[in-house]
Amino acid sequence: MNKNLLRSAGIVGATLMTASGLASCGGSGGGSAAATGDCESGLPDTIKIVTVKDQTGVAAYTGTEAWRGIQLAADEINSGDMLDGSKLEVEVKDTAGDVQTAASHVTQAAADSSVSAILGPVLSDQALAVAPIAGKSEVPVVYTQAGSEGIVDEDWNFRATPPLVTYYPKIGQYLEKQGATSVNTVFAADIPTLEQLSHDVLPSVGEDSGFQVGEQVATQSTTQDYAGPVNKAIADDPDALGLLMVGAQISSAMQAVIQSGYQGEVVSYPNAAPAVAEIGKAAAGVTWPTNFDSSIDTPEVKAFDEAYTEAYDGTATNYAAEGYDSLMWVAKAIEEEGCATRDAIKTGLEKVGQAGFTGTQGELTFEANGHDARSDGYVVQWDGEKIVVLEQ
Amino acid sequence: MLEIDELHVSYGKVRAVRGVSLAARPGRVTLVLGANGAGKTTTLRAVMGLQSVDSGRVRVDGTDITGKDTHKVVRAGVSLVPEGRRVFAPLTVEENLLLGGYSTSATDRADTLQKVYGMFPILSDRRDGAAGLLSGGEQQMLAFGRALMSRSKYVLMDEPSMGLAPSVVQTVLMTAREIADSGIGVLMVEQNAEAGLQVADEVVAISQGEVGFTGDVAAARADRAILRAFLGESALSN
Amino acid sequence: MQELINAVSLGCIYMLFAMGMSLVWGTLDVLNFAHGSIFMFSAFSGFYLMQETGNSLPLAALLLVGVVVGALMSVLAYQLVLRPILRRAKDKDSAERQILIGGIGLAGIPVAIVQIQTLSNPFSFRAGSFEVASYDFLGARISNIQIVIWVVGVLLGTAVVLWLRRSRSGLALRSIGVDSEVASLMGIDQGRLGVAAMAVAGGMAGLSGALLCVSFGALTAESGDVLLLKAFAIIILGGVGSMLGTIIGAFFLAGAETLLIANTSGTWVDAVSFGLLFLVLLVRPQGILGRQEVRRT
Amino acid sequence: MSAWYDAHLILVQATFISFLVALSIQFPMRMGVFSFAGVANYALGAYTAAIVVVRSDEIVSPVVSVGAGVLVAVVVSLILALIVRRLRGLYLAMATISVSLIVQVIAFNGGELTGGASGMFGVISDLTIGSVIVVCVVAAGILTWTERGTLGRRIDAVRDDPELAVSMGINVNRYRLVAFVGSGVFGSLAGGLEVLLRSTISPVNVGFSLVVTALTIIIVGGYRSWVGAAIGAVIVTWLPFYLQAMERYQQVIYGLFVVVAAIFVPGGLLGIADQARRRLVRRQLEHEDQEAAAEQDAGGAAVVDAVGASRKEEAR
Repeated sequence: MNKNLLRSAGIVGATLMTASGLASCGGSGGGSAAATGDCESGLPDTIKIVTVKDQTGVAAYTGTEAWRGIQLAADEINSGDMLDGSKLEVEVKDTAGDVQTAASHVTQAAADSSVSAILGPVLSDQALAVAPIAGKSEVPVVYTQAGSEGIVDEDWNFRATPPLVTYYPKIGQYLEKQGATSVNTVFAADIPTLEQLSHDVLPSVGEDSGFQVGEQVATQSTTQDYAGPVNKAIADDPDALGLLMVGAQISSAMQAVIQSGYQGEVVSYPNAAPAVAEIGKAAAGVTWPTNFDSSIDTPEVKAFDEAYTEAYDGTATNYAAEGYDSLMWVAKAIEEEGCATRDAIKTGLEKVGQAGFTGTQGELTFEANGHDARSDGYVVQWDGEKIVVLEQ
Repeated sequence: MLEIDELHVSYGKVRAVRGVSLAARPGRVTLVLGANGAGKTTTLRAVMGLQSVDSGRVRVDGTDITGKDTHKVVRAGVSLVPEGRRVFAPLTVEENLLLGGYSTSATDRADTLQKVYGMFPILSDRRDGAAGLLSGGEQQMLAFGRALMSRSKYVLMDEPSMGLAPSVVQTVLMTAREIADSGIGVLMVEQNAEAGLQVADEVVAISQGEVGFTGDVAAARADRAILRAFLGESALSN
Repeated sequence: MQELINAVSLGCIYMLFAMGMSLVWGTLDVLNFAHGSIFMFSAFSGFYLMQETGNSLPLAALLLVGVVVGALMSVLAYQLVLRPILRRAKDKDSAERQILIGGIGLAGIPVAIVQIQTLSNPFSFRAGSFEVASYDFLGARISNIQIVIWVVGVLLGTAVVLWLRRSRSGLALRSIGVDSEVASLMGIDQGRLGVAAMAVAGGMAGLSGALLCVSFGALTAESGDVLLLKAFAIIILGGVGSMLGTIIGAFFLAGAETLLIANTSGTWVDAVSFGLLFLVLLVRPQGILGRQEVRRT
Repeated sequence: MSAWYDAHLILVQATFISFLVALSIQFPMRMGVFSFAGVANYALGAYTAAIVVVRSDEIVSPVVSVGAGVLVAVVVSLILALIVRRLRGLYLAMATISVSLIVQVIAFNGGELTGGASGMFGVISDLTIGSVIVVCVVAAGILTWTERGTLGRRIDAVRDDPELAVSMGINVNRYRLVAFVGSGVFGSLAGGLEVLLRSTISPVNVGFSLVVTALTIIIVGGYRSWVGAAIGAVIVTWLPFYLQAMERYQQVIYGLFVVVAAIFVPGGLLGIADQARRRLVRRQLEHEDQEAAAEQDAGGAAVVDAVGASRKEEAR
């Protein structure tokens, strides 16, 4: 029961931390990863990729969407014969929102010499537990979401989602355009990314965009009634209000904002999408920066959204897009090296990363020696019925 | 008549009551004697449905109540004044009495309440006080009153004098006699055999879960074994 | 003023949730860990019904669904799990332990089902025909749903207190709380009364679930768990077995939390509510209005 | 075997750690102390060990870092035992849950020292699973000693009937103190070892979920002996893993499993084994009893027997 609740604190998937250079944890064992054949004989008939993502539990939505995107990518790669007659075989393992289960699945996949690469979990706490295992067992792991800095510091770890804090500054242009000079926030203080957004990112964005961040009301993942915090945050009637919390909390905070009669701008972050949709009309005007939206007008997004709609009904989500890009990255790496050993995939991922590529998330560039994705992002707004793109 | 016929009861593998038969009749006090662990309390609990029965029958005026749920036994006209009185300490005296009349109609309840207050004026005086603040003897009166409130035809009493000051024991047992005289059948388990014999009509002696003696008070007083067992050696020399 | 309005609303919410739990804890000795998931699942049932039928149900209908589902789940939990545990337990300690763990197991089931259904996304009654609106009131803002919560809170709070104090069945329930065996010797059918009490408790959980789903904008599968821990604090604060104590405890905690959020950083809220609970336990273990052992020897 | 071991290393580690966590609540429970302070001790052990490792410039031996955690937890446990000495039953349970949650909030708000919401990372050590197993075996050995003989009976008396225990000359308060200290040792060992194995700790790891897990282990396995905790730890760690085959419904099935255990297996799985053994012994005793009873029936009046029986009782 509460297991899930307390873990939902990690749902944002982006944990920022100070320490880096994690060493492997204790315990013996951890096989070498040489057993997937050699490169002399070219690509094998099938290349096995294991996906370890939440299919149930608190992050089920994120995990299942990512898995949808991965399946779409696999279909496209296999039917388009992108890998020269070789087929990708993807399978999924459910972490059920549990760190230990995630670590356990990755350990198992790493021990299975037929597995060429792993698509890693979406939650930061899971990814942090997995990263040292990947490094020790020398198996490439590509994450989506999971925005912690420490994860890709470890060799063998890659991330296909640009961390939220790297494209969040985009919101500054929007606020500047709206003439906002004062911004207050309500944020979940026990979620590192959101704390970082409120305390560091927004204030530094404000320096460039001409606004000041004033009152920052800290709440917890256990806060349910937002009337108090919101009232405190709008007490000096700021031009804009930042709502930075998770899941149903965004709905509750939005509800409190509506009840309070506050008329200024409301900005949030990509997790707001489902919550804002639940509130509907009353939430019209909430704005946030994102790395993907199905209404963005590029050939990659259009093609992906069509394929998604055909397969699953409904419009493509950012999590699905990230999943798609992550497997595409792996396929490009295999293509680049003409080889599907773990070593080759790692080298390929780095090369493809250093060169950058255009995916469903737009132009992706990579930092940390080609390990970590970056994008400029877009600004989107909920108009009461659907999400519209303001800045492309 | 409340009849207990060849009753067998066991706790797990321990057979506490082995074929006990006895009866209580309206207007009479049946005294049940027996040492600790003889199975007296178990018999009463089994009658009330607080303890499951292995075999045997319990009948109230011909109606079989064996193994019925406790609240149904109460509705059939049998109530129990439990060992140690067990009044609802935090509730008021009146609330305790009203609970006693839980299964009767509202008008009956009001009538009986007045009768009980008439019988026990002390309860009337303390009606709004917490039952737990009464003295031991007063609590015993409350327990009696509570049982009377149910308008039962048969009242089982488990050690009514236990833990009371010697001066109060007499009053309590006389009250039991008065209850019987009002037409109710009383089945009383009592450690204080001498005091019990003074108010009883019939005597049943139980040992190790079996009935050893059944008869009227005079017969019991004449039985040397009973006297030795329950009244001590001194009773024999009289 | 605004703080006062917020505190009273929060207090009503805590009260509605905690009263049902307090009722069955104080009388049937059932510390129902599944109370939070009953709360959540009742609201979810309203949401589900609305989705399946494509209907925009009015608020009253949603509240009714909440009450019915909550009462039903609560009774089922009692009959299928909690009562068998109580009946089989050989002493009070082991009964407490088994009830605790049985409730934890039970609680997980609706949460898991809703997680599967919603993929852990929030759910809400936005399709309902009820629009949240707010008004200026003595220089502060008050919304229509807050008013509904106040009214329901006052009515139900009074009703439950009066029921326990004045009615025959209420008296019987209290007697079960004191000594359940002797209560049955009074002719009280504990099975039926227990079911009634569980139904009332579940109905109140369901009602508060539906109300909060409107008031908070949305709930998630895990929403009940937070309230469950707060309800523990509230009941112990007020004293197990005292309904009035629970009500006072609810407003006390709501007031303390609102003050804390208004005046300090919100990150210590939980520490303060549980710190308070801890202190109360040390100084006055029976709670503010707890049943004291009244006994003379 | 080795391939299997490599693949399941995490679960093997988790089993031993869960065993220690469960002991931190089971040990006091055996003495009739319903305390969840074990979870607070876990947090203290884990954070102390992490802070010692991360803040020191040199490589710290696990003995020092985990030992520091144990020391802190034991001191806190002693103070706590004194503060809550009047509380019993569910009240004690709630008070100690409060303490655990307060410790969690402190970890959240600990700033630099505890790493705040992010927690601590890079807790590097050369601890191996072998050492963890040794700790568990030693713990089991000590507990076996407390479960047997006079000491075992005394502990049972303190739990089942504290008043009787006092009248037998047992210092119940001292046993309660030991219960808290034991909880401190086991809890902080679990926390300290876990943080060194996993290299990270954050406030989410030390919350109410740990209370639920530990309690489930004890109830499913059985609370009367460390063997129950061991059985429970194995089941609670491995069952969800094998339930993966059930895919989406694993949590539902897990919930049902716990419910069924709570209703039908009040003594835990260990209790079932115990019951079977006792039934066997009882059958033998009964046989002897019946023979004895037959002899008794042969002589004297039943009433006189009753007197004899009551005299015997008095003599006891």
